Amino acid sequence: MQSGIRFGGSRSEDRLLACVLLIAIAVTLTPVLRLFVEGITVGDQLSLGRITDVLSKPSTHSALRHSLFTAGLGTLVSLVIGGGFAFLVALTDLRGKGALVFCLMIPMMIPPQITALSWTQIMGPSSVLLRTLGMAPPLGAPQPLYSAGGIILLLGVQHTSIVFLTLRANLRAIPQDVVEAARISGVRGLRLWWQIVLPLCLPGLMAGIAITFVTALGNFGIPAMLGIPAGYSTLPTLIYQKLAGLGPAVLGEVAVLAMLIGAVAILGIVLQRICQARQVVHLVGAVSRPLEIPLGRLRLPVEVGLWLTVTAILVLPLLGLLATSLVPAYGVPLRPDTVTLASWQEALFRQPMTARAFQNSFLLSIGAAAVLMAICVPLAWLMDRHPTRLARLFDSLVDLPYALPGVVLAIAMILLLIKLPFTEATLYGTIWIIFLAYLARFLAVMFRPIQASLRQLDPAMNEAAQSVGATLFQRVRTIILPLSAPSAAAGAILVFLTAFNELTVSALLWSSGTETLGVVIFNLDDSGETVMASALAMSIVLVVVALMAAVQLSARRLPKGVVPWQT
Amino acid sequence: DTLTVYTSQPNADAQRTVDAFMAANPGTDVEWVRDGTTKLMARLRAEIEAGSPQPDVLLIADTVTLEGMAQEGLLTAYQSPEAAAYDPALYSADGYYHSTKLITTGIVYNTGVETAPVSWADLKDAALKGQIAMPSPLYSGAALIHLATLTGDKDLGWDYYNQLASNDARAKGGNGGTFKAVAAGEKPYGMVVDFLAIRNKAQGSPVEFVFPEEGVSYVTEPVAILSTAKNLEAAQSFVDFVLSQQGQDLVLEMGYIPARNGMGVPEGFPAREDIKLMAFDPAVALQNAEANKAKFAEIFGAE
Amino acid sequence: MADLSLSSVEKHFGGTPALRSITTRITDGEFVALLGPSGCGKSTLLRLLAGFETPTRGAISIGAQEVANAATGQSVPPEARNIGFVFQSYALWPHMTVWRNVSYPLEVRGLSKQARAEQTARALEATGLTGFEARMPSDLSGGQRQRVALARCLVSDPQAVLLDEPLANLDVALRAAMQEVFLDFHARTQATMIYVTHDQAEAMAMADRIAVMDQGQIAQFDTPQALYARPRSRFVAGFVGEGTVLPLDGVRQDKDGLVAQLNGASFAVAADTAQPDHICLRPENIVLAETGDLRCVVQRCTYLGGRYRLTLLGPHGEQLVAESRSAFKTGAQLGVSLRMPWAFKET
Amino acid sequence: MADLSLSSVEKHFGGTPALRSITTRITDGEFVALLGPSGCGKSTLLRLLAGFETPTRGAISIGAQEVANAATGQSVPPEARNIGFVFQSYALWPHMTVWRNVSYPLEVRGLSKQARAEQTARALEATGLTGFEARMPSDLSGGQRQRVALARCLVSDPQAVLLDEPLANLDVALRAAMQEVFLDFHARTQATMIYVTHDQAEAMAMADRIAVMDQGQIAQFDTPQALYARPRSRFVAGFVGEGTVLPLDGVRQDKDGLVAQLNGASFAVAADTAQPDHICLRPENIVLAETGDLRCVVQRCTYLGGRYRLTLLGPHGEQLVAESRSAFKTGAQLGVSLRMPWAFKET
Ligand SMILES: Nc1ncnc2c1ncn2[C@@H]1O[C@H](COP(=O)(O)OP(=O)(O)OP(=O)(O)O)[C@@H](O)[C@H]1O
Ligand SMILES: Nc1ncnc2c1ncn2[C@@H]1O[C@H](COP(=O)(O)OP(=O)(O)OP(=O)(O)O)[C@@H](O)[C@H]1O
Ligand SMILES: [Mg+2]
Ligand SMILES: [Mg+2]
Repeated sequence: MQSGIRFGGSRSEDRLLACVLLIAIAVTLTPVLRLFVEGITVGDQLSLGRITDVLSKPSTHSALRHSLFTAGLGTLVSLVIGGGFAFLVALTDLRGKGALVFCLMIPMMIPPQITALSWTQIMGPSSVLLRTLGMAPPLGAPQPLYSAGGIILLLGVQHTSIVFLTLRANLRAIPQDVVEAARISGVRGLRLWWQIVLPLCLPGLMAGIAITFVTALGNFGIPAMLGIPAGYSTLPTLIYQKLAGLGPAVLGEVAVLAMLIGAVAILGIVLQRICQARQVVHLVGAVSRPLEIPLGRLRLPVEVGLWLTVTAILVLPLLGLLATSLVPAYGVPLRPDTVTLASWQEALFRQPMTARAFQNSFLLSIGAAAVLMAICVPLAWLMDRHPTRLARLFDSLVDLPYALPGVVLAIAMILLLIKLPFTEATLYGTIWIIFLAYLARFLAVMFRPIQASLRQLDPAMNEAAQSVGATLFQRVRTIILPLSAPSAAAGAILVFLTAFNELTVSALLWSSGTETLGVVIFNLDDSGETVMASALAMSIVLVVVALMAAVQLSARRLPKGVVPWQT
Repeated sequence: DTLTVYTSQPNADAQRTVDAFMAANPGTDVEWVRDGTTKLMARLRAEIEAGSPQPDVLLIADTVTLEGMAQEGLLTAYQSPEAAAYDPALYSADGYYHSTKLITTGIVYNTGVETAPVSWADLKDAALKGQIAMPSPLYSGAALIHLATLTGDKDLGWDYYNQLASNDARAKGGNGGTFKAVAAGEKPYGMVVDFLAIRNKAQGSPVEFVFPEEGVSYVTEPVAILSTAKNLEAAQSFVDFVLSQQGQDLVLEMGYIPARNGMGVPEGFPAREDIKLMAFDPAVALQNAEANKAKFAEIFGAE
Repeated sequence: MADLSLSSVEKHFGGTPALRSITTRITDGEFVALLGPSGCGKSTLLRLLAGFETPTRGAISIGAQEVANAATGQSVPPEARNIGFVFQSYALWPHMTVWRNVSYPLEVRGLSKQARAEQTARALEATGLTGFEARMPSDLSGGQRQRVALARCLVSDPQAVLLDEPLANLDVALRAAMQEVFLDFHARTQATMIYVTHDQAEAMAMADRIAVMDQGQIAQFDTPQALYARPRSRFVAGFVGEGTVLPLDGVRQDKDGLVAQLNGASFAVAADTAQPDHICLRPENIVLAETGDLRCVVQRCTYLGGRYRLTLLGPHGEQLVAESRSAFKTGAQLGVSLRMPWAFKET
Repeated sequence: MADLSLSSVEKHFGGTPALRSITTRITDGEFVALLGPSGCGKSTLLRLLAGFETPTRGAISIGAQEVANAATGQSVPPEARNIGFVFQSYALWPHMTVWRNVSYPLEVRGLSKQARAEQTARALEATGLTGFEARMPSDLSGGQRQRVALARCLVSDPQAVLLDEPLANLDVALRAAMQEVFLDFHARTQATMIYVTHDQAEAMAMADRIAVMDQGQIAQFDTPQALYARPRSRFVAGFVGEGTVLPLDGVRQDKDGLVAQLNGASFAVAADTAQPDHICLRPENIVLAETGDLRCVVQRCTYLGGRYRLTLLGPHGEQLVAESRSAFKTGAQLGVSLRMPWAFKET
């Protein structure tokens, strides 16, 4: 086993590592720590009584089982779809890759509640689609999605883009000649993928799986929409149920349940680390071009298959969403005479909150992506070069704030930031508390893909820069950052998209003036304005698509491989 | 001079309430936060735990929650002069909270069905097996009160819930979800709060709302002042305002049944006299809350 | 049967030509070396043969099978060509140990475990890598990596082997040992071998024929002796064996053979045309003698181990390279006579 | 001032030693070549000097400054050492064009845009890369990549330059040109240069002194001539210049000098000890003559371009290497006499 310790580091690196690590720990782990304190104290006293109490309840056990089951299988679904897409798009001579990638990003952009909503709409008895096909189930027929299977399917679809984006960046780094060497040795077909390509992209794949699993574990929207009606509770919905209860004990119980989710997430990460321990693969002197394996006669069928999948996981729910946004009231069938843009108009132009929310969400998500990139690139690189004990500990805990349900993280942020120590000031009620919460929550999303790609980086790239006298800062900016740019971009896009319509964290942290898009959609939906909520959600999708198009226009000025849908 | 209000009123309603109050009390700025009762309470709990509760006034869904807070000593008593115009059942005798409107829970059904129910008892009909949806008391405060009210009724009682359970009624999620299930035809019958159904029906949703013969349960969107209120004076004038004739007219305009005596009802509702309210005591309901939830969970097999 | 034949093969990279109209044939079992300056297209030629690239124009056949044809666009994929390849960049699989890197081609061919172990061990031994089986490629020195790449190529028995500078990073002794390994392998399997190298001595020592490439074309394709002794162009004459090429003033036919004139001196030349216009001077054609025809000045004297190489400046500014057992000072005057240089007609 | 000195430097990789107790000193401005078999620790030594690795034991100083000390654990980072490095694997930055790769060191030093452009253009021209400025490294041939790495190293003026097989992938002509570039650079900047190569001719031609390494140790550190003519161990004698080492049966002092006995034959030897026990036979010590002392059989005859190398088998099984202008058949009988070989005492 290679220790990963390489020398040639310097004291400035040690100092920078300590500094960045402290920032990262302050940002991510203090809220979690605060929550932990809440879980183990009753009144002002330390007590494990609450923990044993909550952990011994059968409802906790079944929720834990359900969480593991749905998150695990949901990850598998994402892996199959997202992984399959990533391999085919990054490594073969498919046509129309850009469009495919473009479409694959969209599931991430729709808030999970809305995804669930649109799927239930197209699968239920009032489905416009099924009705026109004459396949609509009778009134009162059970909704097939209200089941564990439904949750798994939608979790899988929702998180496809995560696996796809993290893996794709990694696949691009595989040098052409290594695969050619295998082909000339007579390796063909699946074996090539299995024995050469897969091991080489394992870090990225593992990182993708880990984030997906953790995301699925903490997902509230989908199990809430599909599980609660089916009486199928997962840990996040159980927490929600606890919060709906009364009395002062609630927070403590919630903290314990949150810690349970955290424990499961850490377990997953550690497991991943053990599997990967021997797999430090440096792509020795990788200067060659990325791959393009010809698919031959399979190309057309594969293309058709991919587009059908895209239609199923993207176009159908979007159509459902669109249909809902165009009727005057929920449940009214969509017919030429019922079509109206009234709710679009109301949602976009009458409600003053909408414009504010667009602005807030935009600034928050761009800001979070930028700050996180600035933290994560040096952090991941330094942690790879100097795996100190603190760094390793941090590495196993980064995912915690991401795994906790958003509500819980929000509670932790309130507990932590409502009174800043030594001052009268408070961040509560300002946009900064949401921003800090986003930093805490999405650090893992940015960190993991970058970490995976830097693990593969040939150390000589950095050494060459050192030998010409480049300082640490110069090296990070001109060598490390551009070389990890595809993954960093993947991370940034993931952060941006998730933060842009994030709901569960900001739901508890917003106040008037600091609404986010997720909050506005939720409040509309919650007040019975489902139609307006759909219109707003749809307009978000359109805005993001427009943003992506804008990025596409400037793609030529960005480093190669940064824009995922640019091939 | 600012006043902070936490409310679970729908957005537009909350905005109107606040605007009207500010118009009536120039010089007082109102900061308000709107969210579902569950989230608001989670937020408030966290603030209390951290030692810095923000709001002065709460205007939230149900009396049971406020009764609990009153018992914990988190509320300030205020005997509003406007209380005289209200039925004593609608405010706390000590003045901890005052109801502002009546939101009843009745039966809703999809107009695509053949038989229209008229009473709670009709939902026991075996013909409706598997076609009923209702909110779960585990997730919704209103549903918990509904449960407490119906099980407290001597004719219905827990037997009624047992029968609903054996009729495969689905009791999951909140009012919104239940309504959608009915409107979408997935479960054509349901128990749901009145205004959701009546408003959507007015906009064309294929549903019909029924006030059952036995009467309806109700929640009252009470208003209360926190014991930590920083701006007590403004808080009291806010309470007076929502209870006043002017405030109650606003409630009516928004499409709810005002709590004040001698007010009309919004369009689409039967006359106030024809709405039969079932008996309900928040203190008892609070006391039985955990037991009721547990029993409910047992009967409906919710996990 | 692994005759390799190329007809009018061209390869362009985004417009710039890397290979221009190559037509040639390499017969089954031949050992061919490719020589040429950096960037002349050697690697590209090998990659075309292996099937990693498709020609922009022309066709390639292996044996009776046409494996690539630019006109029809059809191309047999590399994995179906049964060709061994040693990459200039090694292209080791970084996630496999040395042992697995070498045994993998056998695994792919479905050999039994025992056969695999035997052949792998033999290949590792032949390349001097015994003891390194468990290392990962990233923990090897440059030369060791190169040897792993060699072992990997030689472990199976392809019908043709393409080697791209396979010994560039090895020291003389190891080079010699590896050259033996190649020759043994060639003798044993009779595989066609194409060997890119920049080391002329290596090419001369091992190859049956040498193709000298220049700017995407084959300048001359001949046996080592012919190439050295009878270059057919200024480029080949200058590139192979440090020849100096000088234009002749004239030639005349004598009773003993051809006599050439250069700057007033006359000397006998070897040629196979009647009207050669250039001569190629190798160190062995230049004899240092006080009585020499040409008076030269020593420009540089470099030690080669046991002998010195002299760079001389002739009376008319021509640069000559000679060898000597003893050192000379820079600036020393020398007489030089020319002994039977090769004369050719530039085409 | 870039004296490099190492005292008792060792380097282990997870237990296995790559360098064992190296103590030596390279004076300012010297041009030193490192020779040695693959895997002997040459690259490791360079990496220690550059600061990419820290020694497991011992200390390294550059000038008056101690840059690494295993005892105190202190180490000056590479970027603060002002040492140029050419990597065996090139280590070009794949995301930068050729131009940017080369100009980057200047950019780091904060040169003005114009100065940068000038110096970069000059470095590219010296390495024959003009016209390739806009290419990405992945679109270059192997030798072109290597030249970019060279240009990148030479563009700035480091106090010491470490080169790890910088010419391994270049053809003879280009090698010669590049060697000139190095020598010019050395003459101009007076930087200390350490040059790892497997090409002995190159080492001999360029270096002031050559260090021959073996298994992590320096076996001999001497001028090229001394190394070739007076090796001090069997390893060096065998490794440098294809020497054959034979143990002597005995020596006696004659009036003209030392006379050695080997398998019944007697011959004069050169030595600087009174009791040598081995001789080193180079091709030039072996004279082919019908009347030779030793009867040998030709084992192999390889063409070297203009001359042949003969591998001979002596009467007692010893292998000798000789050179000849004409070819011999394998199995032919030859007489060989030995002319003044070097005799030494193995330490
Ligand atoms: N990271 C490492 N881990 C373990 N062993 C290593 C590592 N790097 C080098 N070695 C070993 O140390 C020894 C010296 O390596 P080094 O790279 O210095 O050799 P070298 O003299 O440069 O050889 P070459 O001429 O083949 O490049 C080799 O046996 C090599 O296998
Ligand atoms: N992908 C590419 N895009 C553009 N030009 C390329 C590409 N690959 C190679 N070339 C160019 O084609 C020419 C031939 O390249 P090739 O690699 O065949 O040279 P080579 O003879 O192997 O040289 P060397 O001895 O330096 O390895 C070079 O000028 C090179 O720059
Ligand atoms: Mg090449
Ligand atoms: Mg090396």
